[in-house]
Amino acid sequence: MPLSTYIDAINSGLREEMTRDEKVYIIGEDVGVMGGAFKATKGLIEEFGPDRVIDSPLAEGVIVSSSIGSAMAGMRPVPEIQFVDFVTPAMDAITQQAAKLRYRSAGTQTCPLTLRICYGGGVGGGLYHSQTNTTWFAHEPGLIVVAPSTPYDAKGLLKAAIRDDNPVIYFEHKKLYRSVKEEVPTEDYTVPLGKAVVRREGSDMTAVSYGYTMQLMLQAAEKMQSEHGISVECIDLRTLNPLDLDTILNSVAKTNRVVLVQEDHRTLGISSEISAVIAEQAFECLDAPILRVTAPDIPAIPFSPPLEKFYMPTVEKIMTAMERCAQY
Amino acid sequence: MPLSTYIDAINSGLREEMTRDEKVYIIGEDVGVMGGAFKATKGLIEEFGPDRVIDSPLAEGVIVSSSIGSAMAGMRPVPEIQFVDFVTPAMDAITQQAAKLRYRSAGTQTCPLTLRICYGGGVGGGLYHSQTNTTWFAHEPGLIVVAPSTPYDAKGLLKAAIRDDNPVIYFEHKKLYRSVKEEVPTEDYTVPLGKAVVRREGSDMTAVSYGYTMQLMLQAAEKMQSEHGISVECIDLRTLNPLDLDTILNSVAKTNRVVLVQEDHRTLGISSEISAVIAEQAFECLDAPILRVTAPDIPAIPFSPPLEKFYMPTVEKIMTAMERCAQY
Amino acid sequence: MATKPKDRPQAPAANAGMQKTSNGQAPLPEAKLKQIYSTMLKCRTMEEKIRILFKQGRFSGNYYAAVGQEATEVGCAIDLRPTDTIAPSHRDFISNLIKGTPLKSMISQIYAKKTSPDQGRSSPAHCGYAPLNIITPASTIAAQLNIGTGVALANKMQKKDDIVMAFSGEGSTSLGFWHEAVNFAGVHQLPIVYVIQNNLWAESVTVKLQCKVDDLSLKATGYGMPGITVDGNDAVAVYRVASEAIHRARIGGGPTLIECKTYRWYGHSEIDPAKYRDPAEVEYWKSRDPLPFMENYLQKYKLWSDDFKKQILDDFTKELDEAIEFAEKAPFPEPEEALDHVYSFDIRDRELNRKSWTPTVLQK
Amino acid sequence: MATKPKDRPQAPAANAGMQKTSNGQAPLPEAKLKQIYSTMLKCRTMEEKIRILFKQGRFSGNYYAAVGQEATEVGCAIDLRPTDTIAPSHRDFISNLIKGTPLKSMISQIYAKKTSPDQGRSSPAHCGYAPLNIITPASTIAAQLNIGTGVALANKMQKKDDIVMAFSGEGSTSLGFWHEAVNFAGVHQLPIVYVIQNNLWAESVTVKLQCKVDDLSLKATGYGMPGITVDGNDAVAVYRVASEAIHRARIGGGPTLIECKTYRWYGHSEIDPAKYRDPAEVEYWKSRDPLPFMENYLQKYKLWSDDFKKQILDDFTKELDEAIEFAEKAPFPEPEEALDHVYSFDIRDRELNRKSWTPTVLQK
Ligand SMILES: Cc1ncc(C[n+]2csc(CCOP(=O)(O)OP(=O)(O)O)c2C)c(N)n1
Ligand SMILES: Cc1ncc(C[n+]2csc(CCOP(=O)(O)OP(=O)(O)O)c2C)c(N)n1
Ligand SMILES: [Mg+2]
Ligand SMILES: [Mg+2]
Repeated sequence: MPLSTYIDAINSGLREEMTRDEKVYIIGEDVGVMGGAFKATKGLIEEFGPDRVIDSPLAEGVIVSSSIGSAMAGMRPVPEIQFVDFVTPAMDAITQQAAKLRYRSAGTQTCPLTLRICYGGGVGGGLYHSQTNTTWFAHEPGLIVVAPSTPYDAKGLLKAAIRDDNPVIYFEHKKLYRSVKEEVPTEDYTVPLGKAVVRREGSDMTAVSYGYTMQLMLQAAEKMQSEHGISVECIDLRTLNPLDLDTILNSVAKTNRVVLVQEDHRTLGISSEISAVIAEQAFECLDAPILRVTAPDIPAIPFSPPLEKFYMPTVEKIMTAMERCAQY
Repeated sequence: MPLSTYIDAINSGLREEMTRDEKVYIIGEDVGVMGGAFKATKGLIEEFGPDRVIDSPLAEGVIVSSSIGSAMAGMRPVPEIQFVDFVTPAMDAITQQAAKLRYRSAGTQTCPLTLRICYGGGVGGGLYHSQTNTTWFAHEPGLIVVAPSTPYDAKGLLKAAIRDDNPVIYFEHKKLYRSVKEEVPTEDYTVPLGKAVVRREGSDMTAVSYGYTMQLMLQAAEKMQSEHGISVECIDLRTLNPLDLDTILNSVAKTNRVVLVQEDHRTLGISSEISAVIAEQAFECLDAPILRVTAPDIPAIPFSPPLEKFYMPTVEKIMTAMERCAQY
Repeated sequence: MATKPKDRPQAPAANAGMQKTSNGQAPLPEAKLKQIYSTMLKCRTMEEKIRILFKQGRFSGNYYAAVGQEATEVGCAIDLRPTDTIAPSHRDFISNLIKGTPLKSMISQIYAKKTSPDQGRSSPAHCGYAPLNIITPASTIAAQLNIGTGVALANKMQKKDDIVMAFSGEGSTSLGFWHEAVNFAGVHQLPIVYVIQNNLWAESVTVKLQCKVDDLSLKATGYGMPGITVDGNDAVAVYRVASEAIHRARIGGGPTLIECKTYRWYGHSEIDPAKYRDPAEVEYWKSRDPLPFMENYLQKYKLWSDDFKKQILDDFTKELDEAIEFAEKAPFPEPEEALDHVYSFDIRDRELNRKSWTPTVLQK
Repeated sequence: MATKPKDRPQAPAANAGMQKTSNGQAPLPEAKLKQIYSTMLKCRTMEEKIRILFKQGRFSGNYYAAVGQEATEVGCAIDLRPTDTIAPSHRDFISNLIKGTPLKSMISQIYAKKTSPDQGRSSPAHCGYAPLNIITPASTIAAQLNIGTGVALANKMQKKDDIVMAFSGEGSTSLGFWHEAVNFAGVHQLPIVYVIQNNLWAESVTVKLQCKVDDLSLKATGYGMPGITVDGNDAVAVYRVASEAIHRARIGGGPTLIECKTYRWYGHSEIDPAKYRDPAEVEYWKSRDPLPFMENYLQKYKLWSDDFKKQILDDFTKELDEAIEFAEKAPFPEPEEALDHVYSFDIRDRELNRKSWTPTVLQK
């Protein structure tokens, strides 16, 4: 199997789905002639034409709302939001329309769309090109929210999302685009929505994350083994809504210790929910406090390099928490 | 002291602040000639004129963004969103501008505004007139989010918010407007932002809530005492962001058991954060799982009465959780 | 140098087109005129009945009557095909009647019964109907118009000649969503007709505080599409203007923005006494009631008889009463149905959500 | 009956007004002409220097040059008072230079140093300056324009004669926020001037896919305010049009929408090779460079000498080099400063946030 970057996996996932189903189309800012701000849609307008790869006006609201309508009318839109920092104009379309259409029509009207959103920091993007904002959508029943951390999953979840009958918000981390490579099949495959995966088995503690920090967490786990002989089980959430609680709870039942890692700032990040679920449903299993490694509660990632560095979770910060968890 | 409803407390709080400071003005849909959808601004346009009580166009975005600008230029705006269900057009203004202006300008530009938002269910409002959505804002550092549960606090927190130098989101629960009465001073007073309050002392468990369900929780606590001899300490959060962790942690250290109550659906409601904080910082104190009483994870409160009833937390549901917590 | 903007590129053409068909030279077919009238009469009858039911406390919630606006609603929607889509707002309950949603389903919606198209989920006036492509409305202003714009995009992509009729109030035009959708339809020349029902009030807010212009169809200028203002209480005028716009949309000629000047007779909703309005204004508009206007028109063309009206009323009242009886007797949804239709995978919902207030760890 | 919309109520008046002052009859004062030119030259010099610094890797992030658009920026903003407000977008870094933000602060912004007005928080091109009422920009398109609209509201409420100059690109006009703000300013007749810098491209998206109309000032029609399109590469024309709009705003005459047709010479940002554009288009617009245009103008009025230009360049280059040296030597903010200025209560921030990744329970 050939090695692929995360962004190439997304690109070929899009190409394959557009080839498979002519109802699939792309819409967003700069997705056409430019091939996307990060080149995720590179070459697609050449291959499928401007009717299926639409350079939209600068208006995130209608990028999403027009997709809801077209999905309702039988299409399979894959709209894109260039940066999650600019998703706010589409907030109504996503949370009040896409998330609630099936519900409010008792299942008679639905909108199978896959909204790709680029998110995340660590690339020097500053306040408005680094945000996470997954909480807003993970909090909304009716939406499926996925956030792959590897090229294999990036492609497999994207293809599964496009084929799924629910609105899926697909979060892709810009720092992962070109920083990880992995074998990705050229044959058709999907990765199931709603299922977390154990990336690394372990017995001393459970660590949970998603996206870019999942990669950091994995590195920290390796080091914990080699430097301290501590065996960390690593869970990659993959789907943030609805959460795969079974995978998490089963692991905690085995390890009895938990470290949660997120790039998002602390308050009401996804780790809060996971912690609450564990404290409610696996309380008996716990031998130590549930620790969270998060960014500090500040409005966004400041631009100046020392400030950004201060913000981001790192392998060291994660290891510190793991050590403390183990020592407790 | 005279008895006052929650909505009258808001109305007189607004009147007093507008009298005290001529920079205070109100803007929103139907706040003027109609005196507000629920009459919260009744009589104010007659008293202060249409320049200070502005019936805005139907555009929540500019209701908030114009307030940000005017606040920056020295005014003290008190914009209103008629129903939180319709706050989405203002999502950018609130989360990307108001929450981040001070931060991004290193404190040189600020927007002291008080955004009143009517929220909550239980009054037969259906999918789009019953939502909570506090999570979106409690998750945003830079915003202060308050949600009073009593007439006294409604007035005192409103006055404190208007005088505060930070952007404050003030959530008022429509079910509380006329259902509770309380003595409210006619003299000037404020209730501090950022401070929870122990509404009822207790020794067997800690219960935490805010808004309408705080009242239900209090009733449940009384019944637990009288019917089961169980003493529940009740904490009213009042401020949802930043959270007053000390009050919560001190109580848990005393009671060792926790029940969290929210009207919002389960995933990533404010209870998730509180649970996570306790599981992290007061783990040693816990003698039982941290239980959450929440609405189910569905997109919004359906209209039909049996469906709404199924959704809402009740005194009985809260007592069930308290009993189980006590028995554990 | 400073240059004067070029004149509106398309509106004149549209207005020109309008002259040909809409200035009354060629009368409409008799059957169409009668159909317009009878449909308006049914709408009026139904809504006045619903208002009484509300006052009697026979259903809960609220209702947003379009009484006074029937000429606009009927004139715009009467010729739509089943495969065309309507994007209704909170005030367009009657668009269901016009398009053909079964009365029993509609009145079940009013009563929030299991038999309503949404099984009791939305509030009374918010009625959609999938089989006839009526979008189930949110309350969010302009939301359906946005979704409708997407339906129009799909129609175009799928090379169908179905069109979309999107209603909004004049208040809605201030909202960002509204702008994004209409601008988008202009760029992509979508098969959609935007109808602004300018009834002068958005809840308690006068149109003067909503927008600086008097004729809201002027907004079309900025979107590069034909815009036209029409007397919304003249069903025939509305019908002609709408027909042309529908036709243009159907043949790939792109979108149109129509402003219908009309009036909401009652409060914003049934709980609004609407004291903010001048009674003289209300009287003036009641004197321009679209129904007698249409009666006169029929009389002029010798299509009228008192019996004609009586027959419509008798038949419809019977049908309506049956529908009301049906709805009153119909069951409410079961409480646990609140958990359905969150996702396409139903069973999971229930499992997931039972945990919400009954922690599994303690159930054992 | 169907009625044709009334003609645009205000735009003609504005255009009429425009004729009087803007068709070149009365030349501007000599000093003003020279000031316009020298400011444009400084803007150009600074941005070309910044682009070199970026290519040399001397600062991180990105930069959005307005090279080619100087006539618009300078013509609009040169006469603003310190108490007037500018609402800049990502491409209006030079508006700081025009209004008088100290160069050392500006270049510190480029370098994200502690000495920048925002102490290194925003990305390089995003420069505000509170002492001169330049709003610190978010990247969100149209956000400053919205906030600026609020400043205009405050000016009106406080009965000040300060005005607001709000810049946006043609891409921004598609966004809902943009619409809500401009419509609001129309209703309340706010003292604000909206300038659309139509540089034909929004990142890689042509204006043809942005909006169906050619002259974006037509949008003013729907907001009931004067709208005018002007050659954005002709600084004198822009200056005249802007002056009239500023004057009207100052005396309570309400808002104006100005479209300046201009061109962005380089990519959207320094990392964009802009391959999506036809090189002939770029060449055409470079041949319409606003700087030689202004030189010719000065020559025509015998205000030009090579020495005049050299002097400006010499002085400014010196000042710029000093500012660059200052910024390069200036310290970065300390890491923990990331925790400051979240709220008005600073100390608490740090306490609150230290907990974020070091659980207190374990610190003991
Ligand atoms: C985004 C949003 N904001 C506010 C409301 C509350 N609201 C419901 S109807 C209405 C007025 C609508 O006026 P208009 O568009 O003129 O329609 P009309 O009611 O006159 O038919 C308002 C403010 C809403 N439903 N959605
Ligand atoms: C709401 C929002 N969406 C998307 C972006 C990303 N973005 C930054 S600049 C830009 C193009 C802006 O075009 P225009 O308004 O014409 O200004 P110009 O860059 O040409 O000066 C885009 C899409 C953004 N900053 N904000
Ligand atoms: Mg109206
Ligand atoms: Mg542009």
